[in-house]
Amino acid sequence: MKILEAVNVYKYFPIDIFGRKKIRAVDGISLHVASSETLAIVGESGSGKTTLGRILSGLVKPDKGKILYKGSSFNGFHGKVQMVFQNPDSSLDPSWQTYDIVSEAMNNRRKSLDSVAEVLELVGLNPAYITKYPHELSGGEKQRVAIARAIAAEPEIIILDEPVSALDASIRAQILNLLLDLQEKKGYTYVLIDHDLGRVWHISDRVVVMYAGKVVEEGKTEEVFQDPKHPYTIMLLSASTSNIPKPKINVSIQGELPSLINPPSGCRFRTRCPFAQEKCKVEEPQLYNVSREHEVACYNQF
Amino acid sequence: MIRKETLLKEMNEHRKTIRVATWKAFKRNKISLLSLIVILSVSALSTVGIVYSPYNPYQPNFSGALMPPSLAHPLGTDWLGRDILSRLIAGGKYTLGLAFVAILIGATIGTFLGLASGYYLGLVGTIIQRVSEIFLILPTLIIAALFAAVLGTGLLSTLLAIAIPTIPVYAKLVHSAALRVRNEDYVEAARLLKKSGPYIMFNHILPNILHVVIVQTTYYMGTGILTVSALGFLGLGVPSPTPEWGTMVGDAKDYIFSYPFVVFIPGILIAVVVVAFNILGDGLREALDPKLRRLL
Amino acid sequence: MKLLEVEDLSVEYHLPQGKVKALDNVNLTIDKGEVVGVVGESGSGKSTLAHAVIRLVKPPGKIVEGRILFNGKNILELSDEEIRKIRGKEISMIFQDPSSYLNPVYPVGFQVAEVYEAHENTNMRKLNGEVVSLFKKVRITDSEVRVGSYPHELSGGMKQRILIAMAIALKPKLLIADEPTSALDTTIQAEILSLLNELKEEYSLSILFISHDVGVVSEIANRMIVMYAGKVVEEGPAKRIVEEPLHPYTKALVLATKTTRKKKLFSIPGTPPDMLNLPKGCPFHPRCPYAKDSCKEWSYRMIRNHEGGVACAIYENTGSS
Amino acid sequence: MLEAVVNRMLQAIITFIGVILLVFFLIRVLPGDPARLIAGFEARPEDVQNLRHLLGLDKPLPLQFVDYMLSLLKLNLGISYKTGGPVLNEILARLPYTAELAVVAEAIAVFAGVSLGIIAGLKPRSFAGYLVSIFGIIGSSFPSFLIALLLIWVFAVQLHVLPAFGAGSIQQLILPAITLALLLTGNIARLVKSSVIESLSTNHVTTAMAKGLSDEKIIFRHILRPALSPVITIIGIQFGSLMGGAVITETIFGWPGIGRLMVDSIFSRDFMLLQGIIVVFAVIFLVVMISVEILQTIIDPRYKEVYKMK
Repeated sequence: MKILEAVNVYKYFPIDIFGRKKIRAVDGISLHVASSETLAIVGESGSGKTTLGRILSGLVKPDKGKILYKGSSFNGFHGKVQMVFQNPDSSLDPSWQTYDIVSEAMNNRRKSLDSVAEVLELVGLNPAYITKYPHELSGGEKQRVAIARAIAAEPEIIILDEPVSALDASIRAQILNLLLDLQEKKGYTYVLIDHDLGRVWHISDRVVVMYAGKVVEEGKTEEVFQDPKHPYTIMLLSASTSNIPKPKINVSIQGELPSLINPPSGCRFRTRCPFAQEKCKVEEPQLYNVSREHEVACYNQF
Repeated sequence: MIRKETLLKEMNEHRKTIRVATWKAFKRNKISLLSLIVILSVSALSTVGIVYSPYNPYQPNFSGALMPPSLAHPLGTDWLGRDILSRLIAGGKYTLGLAFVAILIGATIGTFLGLASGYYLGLVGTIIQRVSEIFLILPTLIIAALFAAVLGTGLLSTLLAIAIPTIPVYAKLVHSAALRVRNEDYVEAARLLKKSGPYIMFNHILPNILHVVIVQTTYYMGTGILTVSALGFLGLGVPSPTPEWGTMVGDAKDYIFSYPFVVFIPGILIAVVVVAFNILGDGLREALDPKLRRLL
Repeated sequence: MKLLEVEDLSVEYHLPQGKVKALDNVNLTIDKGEVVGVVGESGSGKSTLAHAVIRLVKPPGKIVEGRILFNGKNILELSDEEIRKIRGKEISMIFQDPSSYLNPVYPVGFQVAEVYEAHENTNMRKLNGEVVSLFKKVRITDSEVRVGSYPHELSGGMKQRILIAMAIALKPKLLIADEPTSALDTTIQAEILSLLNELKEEYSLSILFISHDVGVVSEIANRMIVMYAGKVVEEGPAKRIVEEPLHPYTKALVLATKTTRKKKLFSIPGTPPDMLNLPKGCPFHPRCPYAKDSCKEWSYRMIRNHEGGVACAIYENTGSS
Repeated sequence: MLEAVVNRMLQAIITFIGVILLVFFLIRVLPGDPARLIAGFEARPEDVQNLRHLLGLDKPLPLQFVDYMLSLLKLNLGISYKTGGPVLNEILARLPYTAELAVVAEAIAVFAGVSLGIIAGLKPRSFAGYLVSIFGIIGSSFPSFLIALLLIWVFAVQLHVLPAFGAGSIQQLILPAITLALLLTGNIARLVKSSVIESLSTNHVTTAMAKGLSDEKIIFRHILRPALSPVITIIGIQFGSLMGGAVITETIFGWPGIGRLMVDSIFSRDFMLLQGIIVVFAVIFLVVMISVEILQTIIDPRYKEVYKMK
């Protein structure tokens, strides 16, 4: 069942006062998230994946297109989508104690010491933490409190924006385990935004690969990782140092993400693509199905 | 099972620790502590001055004019034989009182405008900021003089002349501080929890920029006193014979060649109080700096 | 042939809240042409180590003990002028966040040319050609144009290449790389790593490579050192450490990267140590799944064999050679 | 770049119109009738009415404003109520005095402030460090009239080395210029000091050290140059306090500049003149601000980006 859906969404950010120059952060994207699955959105920094995450959460209104929650479009916030942010230092109000932070997410009826303690228990913190201010917590503990706040709101969907990137290596595993655990217990739907393919391989069911504001490949994680169809996906896979399936062909890395103000004509990846043809300059490849649940936007076939 | 009562108590206890630590950090700086004492005692004297002063501050006594400091008149007498100490005590309510009330009014209005324009970035915010910029083009003293010119000299016009130019200063300051906080993820998280704009403004943004406002207000008290006395000195503020300190200096300035103490005593008192406010501001800035919390 | 020998190095930071021992009796050697990786989390002292080797520890930090022998000379005993001559020429350094390590108000070409100026007294004007060819060496496209660019006009990867160009300009013997890829995208990281690998061959560079990421270090290092709370806890060939880590902490670091689909990762409890209040005995014992009571009393000791060592009580009774 | 400058100019013109609007309506909307004020409180109502008509004050306010704006385009600031001469001429006659005073004071302040700030920044616990604090306290906390009177007392009354009043000779310039400079020096010195300290701890200084650059080059190229860019900004910002200070200083020293002209215009209820002076202040201030911003982009290339983002 599709729980959240983006239908052809666009988001441009103007950067001069006349609004002539715009960063085309999200440039016509459609995707869906199924109930209780983990959808990963991957791409380099500047690919627009964070903006897409914010659009899905409702924090950013798309210029064009719709976000559908259980099939109907919504305006404003409904509390069913919560978010866990990348930077633990910024995600908790420094003048609030843990109790206040977590109970803020609860409605007045449920707000009580017991229910806050219960939620803290779920994220692996003992009740004594309710007195603490954010500056008294370590990075991992802050992230646990942030997760506690998200689940205290009784969401259905949690958007995880690089949830462990800012944490120390030995803490990352704790948080990832916690997230898997919570999903198992509560059946949350996750949207994981991450640049690390190891983590995506580890916890996601489906993956969307973004490049310069567009989706270039989408499908079941196993299928995309083991049989990547887009040269950009192949490039990302070969660059990773994590132990994930290595692609059969090697695409050497070259160049950097193009400017999103003046993206290249045709296929946006062509400037870095070793297989680019004349056609790629002229016409933009559209997503097509290579198998039932695996789509790619490329003229080449691997 | 949770020890509910103890936890709740601990939470409140713990809330106090930040206040206690801030006070300790402040106390460590002896000079700012001294400044606080200076400010409190001068304010206390000025409050007393509303009902009592050793001599009548207005009553001339020509036989005892321009007497140097003595036991009877610790700070001497002026050209009309009025006791300078009594005049200073009675004048505090004008110089300090006017600055205090005016800055408080200006700061409160300015803070709310800045907060609103920092959170609601739309048209309202832009208008508030543009109007503030227009005010900020002109130096405070010149705007104050302009108000004095239009409204005439007197208590109320001096009050307005100080309070109104203060509004845009705070609107601008709070606006930029609020903008920084607004982009923090915890504000986004609150929006995802369906919280309203005013709720976020008062519960998440204001508490985190309050230290900026407090420190600025301490500094601005000094600026306010300087403006009140400068207007008084120029004859555009509280008119003589009211013993507003700046007016006292202005009225006495011709005696600088023969009886300099008549000029310098009120002048130096102004300087001492303003210095104290500025040092207090420095001390508060250090003690209230949220970065310090990490070190506690 | 040993290029760098660090012996019993200790660095302390005197902070308002107390004293922090950022490095506690650290020993380390680097041979000519060798790449040594230092792995640890934030606060483990790895970055302090990098700065100490080139004597750039800033107050409130202070080197309190130890020797750093570079080509047999103790760096800590050199005069300021002597160490200045070594910096940038014999030992050079690249950093984590390339943006802040470049001066925003000068063109990048100028900043690279400064290295020549500092050590060879060449006139700046004559250096353009050398800088351009250096830019080509680190694979910067449009090098002729790029020498005139300002840092804010360049991407993170490009800036890191410029810092690398600066570092290799005078063909130094030792390159210290302090988390050179942590701030970059995976794709750019892979390129920087392959560039460093290439330069290492060409210049027979020795590299001290600091990172929090075991995966990245194993791509480039011959030997690896694992640090925890200012101490070296394990040392040995990179391949061995990744394949059979000995110290429980190393195990945790390595196993945390072994992702298997949808399975729980091996994880250790607790948080990185508070450097102001280190636990007694082995600093890792509060988080260690194998900790015994005796670990609270354990005093630091490295059990060595010919190719490395481990500092853990578990291996003390097994009679490891 | 050109587009950015044009943008900035447009913004400045809008702000400028805003300032005129503010001053214009303030003078007319607030209680107090210029015609009544000029004629005096004892004047007969008919006389006041006549005067009002003569000055165009009986027209609707917006129309008056349009009239004023149109005459501004022709560089006509109106007629002084008191002297009957063009306001612009009155101002132009006084402007050179204020300019002389301001430029000399600013030059002293920049020279003293920058050198003290640099020394204090490199060695915070030195004598220069304490001097910076003292100048800072004087500049931010002493009423300008007190500084002026203290200087007069020391140099004119006690030492008899400098004249206390008047304008025309260099000796007469010294005291007022020092008074104004004292208001500014502390701020500049404090700012330079803190930006040198900040600059010292930046990562690119670490890079410069790691390169093996000599200490002199590190200090001059990598510490001082970035540290000095805020000085230009503060010169612009201080322009306001300079003008405020000029009002007091010129009054005390009998210096015939526009600061004193302004005080005189207030006392003589010459609102056309007062309005004109403030308009001129605003123009000068905007010109200073824009020049500062342009200078800033030349010195620090990052500002170009900031420009584009505005």
